[in-house]
Amino acid sequence: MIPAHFLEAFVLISALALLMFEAFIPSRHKTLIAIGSIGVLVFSLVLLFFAKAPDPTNSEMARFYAWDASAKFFKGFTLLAGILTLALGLDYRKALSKFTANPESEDGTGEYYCLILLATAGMMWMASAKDLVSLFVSLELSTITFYILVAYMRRNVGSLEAGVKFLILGALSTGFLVYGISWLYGASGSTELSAIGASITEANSTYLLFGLALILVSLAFKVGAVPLHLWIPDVYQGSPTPTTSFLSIASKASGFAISLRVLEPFLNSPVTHDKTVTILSILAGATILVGNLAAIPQTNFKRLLAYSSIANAGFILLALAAWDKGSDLTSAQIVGFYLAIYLIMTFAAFFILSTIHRNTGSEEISAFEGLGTRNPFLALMTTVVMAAMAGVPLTAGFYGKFFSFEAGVQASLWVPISIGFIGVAAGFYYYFQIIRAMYWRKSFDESPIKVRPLSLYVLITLTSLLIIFGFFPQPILWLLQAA
Amino acid sequence: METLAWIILGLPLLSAVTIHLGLKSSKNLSAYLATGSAFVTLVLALIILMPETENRALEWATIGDLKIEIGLQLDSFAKGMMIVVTGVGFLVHLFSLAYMKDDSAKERYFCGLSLFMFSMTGIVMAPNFLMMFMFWELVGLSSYLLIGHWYEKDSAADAAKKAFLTNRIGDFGFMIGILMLWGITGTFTFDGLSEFFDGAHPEVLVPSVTILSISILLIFMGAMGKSAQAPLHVWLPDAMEGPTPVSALIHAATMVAAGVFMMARLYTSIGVDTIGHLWGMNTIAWIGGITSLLAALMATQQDDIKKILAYSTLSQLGYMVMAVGLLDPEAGMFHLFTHAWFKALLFLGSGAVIYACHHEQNIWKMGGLQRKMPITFLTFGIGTLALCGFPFTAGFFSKEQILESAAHSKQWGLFAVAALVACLTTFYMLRLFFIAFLGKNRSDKANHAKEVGPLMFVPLVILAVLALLSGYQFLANNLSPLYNHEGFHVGAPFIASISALVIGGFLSWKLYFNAESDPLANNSLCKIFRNKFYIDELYAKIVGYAQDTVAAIVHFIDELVINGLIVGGFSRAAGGIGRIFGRLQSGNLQGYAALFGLGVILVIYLTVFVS
Amino acid sequence: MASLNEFLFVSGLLFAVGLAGVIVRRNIIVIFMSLELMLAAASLTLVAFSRYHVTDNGLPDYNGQVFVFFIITVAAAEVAVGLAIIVALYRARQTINVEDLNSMRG
Amino acid sequence: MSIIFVLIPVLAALAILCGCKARPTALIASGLTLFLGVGSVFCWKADVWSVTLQVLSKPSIHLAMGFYDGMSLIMVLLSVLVLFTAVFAGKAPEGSQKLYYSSILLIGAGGLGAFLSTDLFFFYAFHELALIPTFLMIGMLGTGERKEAAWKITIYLALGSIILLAGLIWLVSASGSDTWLFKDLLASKIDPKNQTGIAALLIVGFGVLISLFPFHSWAAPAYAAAPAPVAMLHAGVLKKFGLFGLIRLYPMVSSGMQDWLGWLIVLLLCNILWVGFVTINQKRLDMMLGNSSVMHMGYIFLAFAALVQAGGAAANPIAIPAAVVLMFAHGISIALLFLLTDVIRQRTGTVELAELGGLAKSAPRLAFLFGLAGMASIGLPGLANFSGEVLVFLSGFENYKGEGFGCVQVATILALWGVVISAVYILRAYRQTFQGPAISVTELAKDLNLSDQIPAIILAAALLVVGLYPNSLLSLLKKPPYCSGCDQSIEQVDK
Repeated sequence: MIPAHFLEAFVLISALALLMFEAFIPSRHKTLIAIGSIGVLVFSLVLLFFAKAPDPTNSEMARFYAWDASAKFFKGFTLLAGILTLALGLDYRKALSKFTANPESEDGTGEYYCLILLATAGMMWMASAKDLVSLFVSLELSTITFYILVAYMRRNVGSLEAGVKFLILGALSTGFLVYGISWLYGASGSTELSAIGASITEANSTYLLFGLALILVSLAFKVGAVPLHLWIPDVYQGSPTPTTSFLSIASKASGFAISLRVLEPFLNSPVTHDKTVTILSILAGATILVGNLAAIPQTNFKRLLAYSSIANAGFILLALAAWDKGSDLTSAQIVGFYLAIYLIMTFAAFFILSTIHRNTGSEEISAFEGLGTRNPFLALMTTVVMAAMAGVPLTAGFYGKFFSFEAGVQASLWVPISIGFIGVAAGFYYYFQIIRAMYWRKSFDESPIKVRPLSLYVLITLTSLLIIFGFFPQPILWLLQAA
Repeated sequence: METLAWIILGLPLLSAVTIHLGLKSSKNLSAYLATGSAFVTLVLALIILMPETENRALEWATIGDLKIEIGLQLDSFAKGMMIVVTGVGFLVHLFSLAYMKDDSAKERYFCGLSLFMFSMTGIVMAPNFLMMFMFWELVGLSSYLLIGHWYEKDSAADAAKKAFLTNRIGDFGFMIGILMLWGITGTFTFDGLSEFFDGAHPEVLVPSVTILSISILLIFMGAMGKSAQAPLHVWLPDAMEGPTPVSALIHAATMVAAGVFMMARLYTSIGVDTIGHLWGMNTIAWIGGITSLLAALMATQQDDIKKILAYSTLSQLGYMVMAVGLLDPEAGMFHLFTHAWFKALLFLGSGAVIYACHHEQNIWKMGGLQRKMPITFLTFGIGTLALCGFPFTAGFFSKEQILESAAHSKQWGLFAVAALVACLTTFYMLRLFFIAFLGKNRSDKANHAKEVGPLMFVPLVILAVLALLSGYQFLANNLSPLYNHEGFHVGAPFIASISALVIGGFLSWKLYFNAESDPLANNSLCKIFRNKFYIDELYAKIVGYAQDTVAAIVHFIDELVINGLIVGGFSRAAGGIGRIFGRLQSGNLQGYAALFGLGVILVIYLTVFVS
Repeated sequence: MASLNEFLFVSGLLFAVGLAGVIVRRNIIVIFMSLELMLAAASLTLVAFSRYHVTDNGLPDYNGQVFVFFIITVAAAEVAVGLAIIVALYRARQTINVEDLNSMRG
Repeated sequence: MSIIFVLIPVLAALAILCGCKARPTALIASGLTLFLGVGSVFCWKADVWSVTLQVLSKPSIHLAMGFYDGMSLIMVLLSVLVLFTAVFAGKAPEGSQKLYYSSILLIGAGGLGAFLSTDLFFFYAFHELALIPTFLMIGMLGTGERKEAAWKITIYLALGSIILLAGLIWLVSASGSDTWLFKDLLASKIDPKNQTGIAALLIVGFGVLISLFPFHSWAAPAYAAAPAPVAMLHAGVLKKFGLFGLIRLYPMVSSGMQDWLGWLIVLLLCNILWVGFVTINQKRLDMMLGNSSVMHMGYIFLAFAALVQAGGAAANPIAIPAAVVLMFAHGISIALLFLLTDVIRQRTGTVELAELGGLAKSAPRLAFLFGLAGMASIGLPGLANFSGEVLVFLSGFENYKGEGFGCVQVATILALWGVVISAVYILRAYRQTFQGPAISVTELAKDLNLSDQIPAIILAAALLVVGLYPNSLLSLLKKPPYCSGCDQSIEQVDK
């Protein structure tokens, strides 16, 4: 048994070490870095099951570092996301090298894998952050790494544009975060979240709520909640696909992980509960509405996935807004459940996207045309994935929305739920557009679409998981409850 | 014995199914099979006529206390009616063997006949209203099939459709009536009804006599459909598009009489006295009276031999309904009984004429057939006399009873109508007879006509005998479904009927004996008669406007408002709002920052200041 | 000595100025400076709260002041990465005007 | 082990996708389910046929299947009959064999799964399984305005199901039941003040799926555009899901439903009369049948309204059996009609009524079977629909004692006019299509071949059996429920 925070340290040190090695590895062997990185993450994932809480006598660590079911879950989540991102990166390296230092070689790809490790370490830490200081530092570790990951293809205008947009808006949100933290600190006299929760009274609630609102801005930015979602479509579209997937899955998940920690004291306090629920349900409703409706006219699949990620954030926010009113799962569990499934299906979607991109050179929905004949098996898997994203029952994708709605109904949040109806119906429309393109339409180019072995295995695993969890979701709950 | 009854019911069905499934290729065999089954049923019907039999039933649908049964009500009423059905049925089968000899779809025709025999048997022996309703619909089906036998002809196909739909309208009321009566009395069976009412005054039994009366009137609506009473009479003349033997069997003798039969069944079950206490029962008699009058007037100006007979059937059905409405179901049923024979005779006779004249139906193109077709001439003549109510023919006795009951119940209006109709009947029947059979040949077809073969004339002869004799007590007592012998006496009815006969006969002789063309053709009143009071046109307009226009409007609203505006509006709105959100996504970083700032203000406002 | 409220007012003003700068300026470098201004405002708030929040032993609560160090460090890292990206952008596009960055929209 | 009803078609669909010969595999699989379905009618033993696996502990959801009661059995029988005939009658276009047959099997599996589920969650979930294959098949292999129709049906059904889902969640949470199993749910009580809202959501949610007015406009275009097997399965089987659900859940929200009785009656009358008029005005055979299937849903709703008004199966024991018999009958008859319409389309290349005529001459068997199915759908005695309709009308008058009319009686009377309406359009269609002089497109049309005839005859036989002897179906309803004491409604029927 090792103390849990050693895991972050291990990942961080490995990242730095690999970064160092990278300089000495010849261009054609850069994939070794990726494989090494995967190894590090897999090893950490294994270690995670043997980790224990930091020594409580070590008060300086125990104060900043939480080790509970949620921390464990989100660490595992991040690690898994990191592994899959690396796997996606491996198959994406052609495109990556095309837009970096030397298009003919893989010179520029090595750092990319290491940066993923760094971001992973940051997000793992976020899962355990229970003090505003550690929250801020870990958040920035991952965010700053993401600035680089987004702008990584430095000869690609889209990637750079996305990088700059993300940089400016991300820094803006950081400004709100620290300003909010300073107000929370000022009003409660502490940076520790549990202490802040304990200090809530009628007298200081206004100041605390002001601080919370500012932090919420930053959190909403992180998870892509309306009205702070504006960066998402552009950044997702412009980034290298593995970055996009990492951003939309791991970054969003850790955003929710810290949201849970930050919001928990406010939602549990009777003084601030109602106001927090109000703002959360407003955010949820707006996010569902905008995410789903704006996705309808999209023609670019990557951008569509960006809007879909906004929409999904809305459904998760709905579960948060229905804070622990449900009789079955706690909101934290629902968030975890939702994200776990979201991970599976979104990664599957990105693997599909990357495969299509490699074969056709396009990320438009029209690139899917004729897939039903060009590669029936891939088309079938895409169908399952799209069905899951649309929330068709008997795929895992259904459960997330189901639990959110369940919590919402039990908390009587009728307005966001009604918006949710519209959202789901719209979701059927735009996800099924992919299915329509694959089967209804004929493509001019009838050449078969090839799937790389690695992508294929990952895709088969992910789609099978979608179906298996569709019938038997209990394992995810086991993971969530394993405290 | 009840096994025999089940055989009567089942045999025709078996025959129909066998023909349909197995004997498509051998047309003659199917014809013989159907005729054979009709003969066997006739024999069986005669066998079970006398002995006492008990009723047995099969549970058709059972839910808790509700039991819907398929059973056989083997009382003398049903058995008598069975004689009519199987008797006429068998003779028509026999006649058809010759008449339909060369038809290309003979097997379909005989299959339809067998199906009809099955359905009609079911109606007659049904012990409850639901079973009767089922078979009621089934005779409708077989009538539909047989009218539309020559479905390649547009007119036949349309007539079949019209018949079915008009009957459906009647059945709409019928079903409501059955449901209401079931609600009121808790039973469907006729035995149950007579038990429930038991001759008592209805006020002590049911919460509302008015509702009970309405339910009876609604049930009568079924009879209006089936027995073609005004205003649902329009289908019957068109139904003559079917082969003539079918007209004889279904649209003259049996099926159309089912309405009268059913009403008589109802009246006798509930009890005539109880019915007498109900409200609005005169309506039934008046509907019968009006129908018979209208139909008789229309009949005076028809040229098609079958059409004349069809209107005459309508008119006679009106007579029967009037009798039932006058609370004298016995008279109605007796007239049904006699009418079945002589009307079947007339139709088959006309069939023989049509057959001989190579499917010429216009009486003005016949003439002089008495020499060419003596047997047909003779038998047709007997039928005509019987229909006109010539003394001591069958029709005379039954018509007498109806007039008697009108007089008895002091319904002088109806009595006058009945007398007028009797007069008109004589008039148009003699017109037909004079033009078609007497005088000289007015066309080649008539010129080349020759007497039909024995398969055809034997049924005619048998029917002619029955047309003469069936009114007498010795036959009627045993065979007629309901027969209430009243001693003959000279009274108002007798005088009325004799004078009607004389006046009608005289007028007809005056106008049509040896006439070359219709002297009344240009009379404007007669034009109205000829055009059936324009009722068909009126209905076509009503259906056109009421049904089709409403349908078109509703469809339009459905498409435009529900589908186009509401649904389409929502989906367009969703897409439009999506595009507006997309427009916010301007791609401009400063725009994002500004919206970011706006979002911050909103979040702060909503968090801190709104609860 | 100025009151806490005055500090807060000044820092709030600073924050607002920074935000306004981000929104209205077109040059990315200037925008970036405005962002740093916002962080500075937050730091000032923290210090002010820290100074006015006296703990049981009579000393200010230093937690807030320590936090400022973290903010400064993070800001430095952010600037390093940010400037690198801006330089790369300039090399690719020959512009650092935000209005030119609109290839993706809708 | 009733789960094999679902497994067989699903596995067969997978096998087809993995390369097994499409048609034979599909035929064998659907034939096997048919055999099992008919077999289970004869050896009813509820516990042998049930399975319960917990798949989620919080909320407690079970993959639970089995014949909950006779109603499930009848609906399963309907599903296997239609599934088999749909597969048999299916004619896949060249090159789409795999997708075609596997989609049919999946749609069938969805229906079977829903009717067999004894857990509310999977009851709901299985129904949705059919959504994607339906979407694919209509959009890809349909005719006419297939794309628009496919979108419409998909969005409508998705929206309907999500509203329904909200209702179901509310229902379960308000009931306080520990699990989503029917037996636990039906044993629990719901506070009447919650019931109104729940009932509204259920009516709208299920209503969309059943094409209750005014949510009906998806049905006709979709059925018209769909390939025959999809139209058969959807109109015949899946559409019954909503009614099945309403009847199943009714005891939990009986007072809530009563609050909406007026609306329910107005809407069902609109279904019958309004849509009836729309149907009369159709110019195409397939659109007409699609609309007629919408219209006939009204009658089943009428039985439901009678049940609601009476306040329970005890007070109106006829209503549920009536609805079930009519569901079965309508499912079979509409499937047969769609099957034959497809044959007409293939033989003549058109389903425009104005372009057809005299088909009976060249295709007498087709004419006969179409006539039979048409007559069934207008409620001719001796055919299954009559048995259902007459029971529905009886249920409407069950508690009528001869005073003034209640709303259900008025509804029944108005609904009876629908019988006239349906006769108008079916006869008009039959007249236009089969009668009259033959024209060029119909003159040389070939009659039914064996692969059309066998499924058509199976369906026709089912119509005849139930029509001639409805007790054959009603006796199944009296089978004891899956667990004694858990379903009041069925037990009372039994007594």
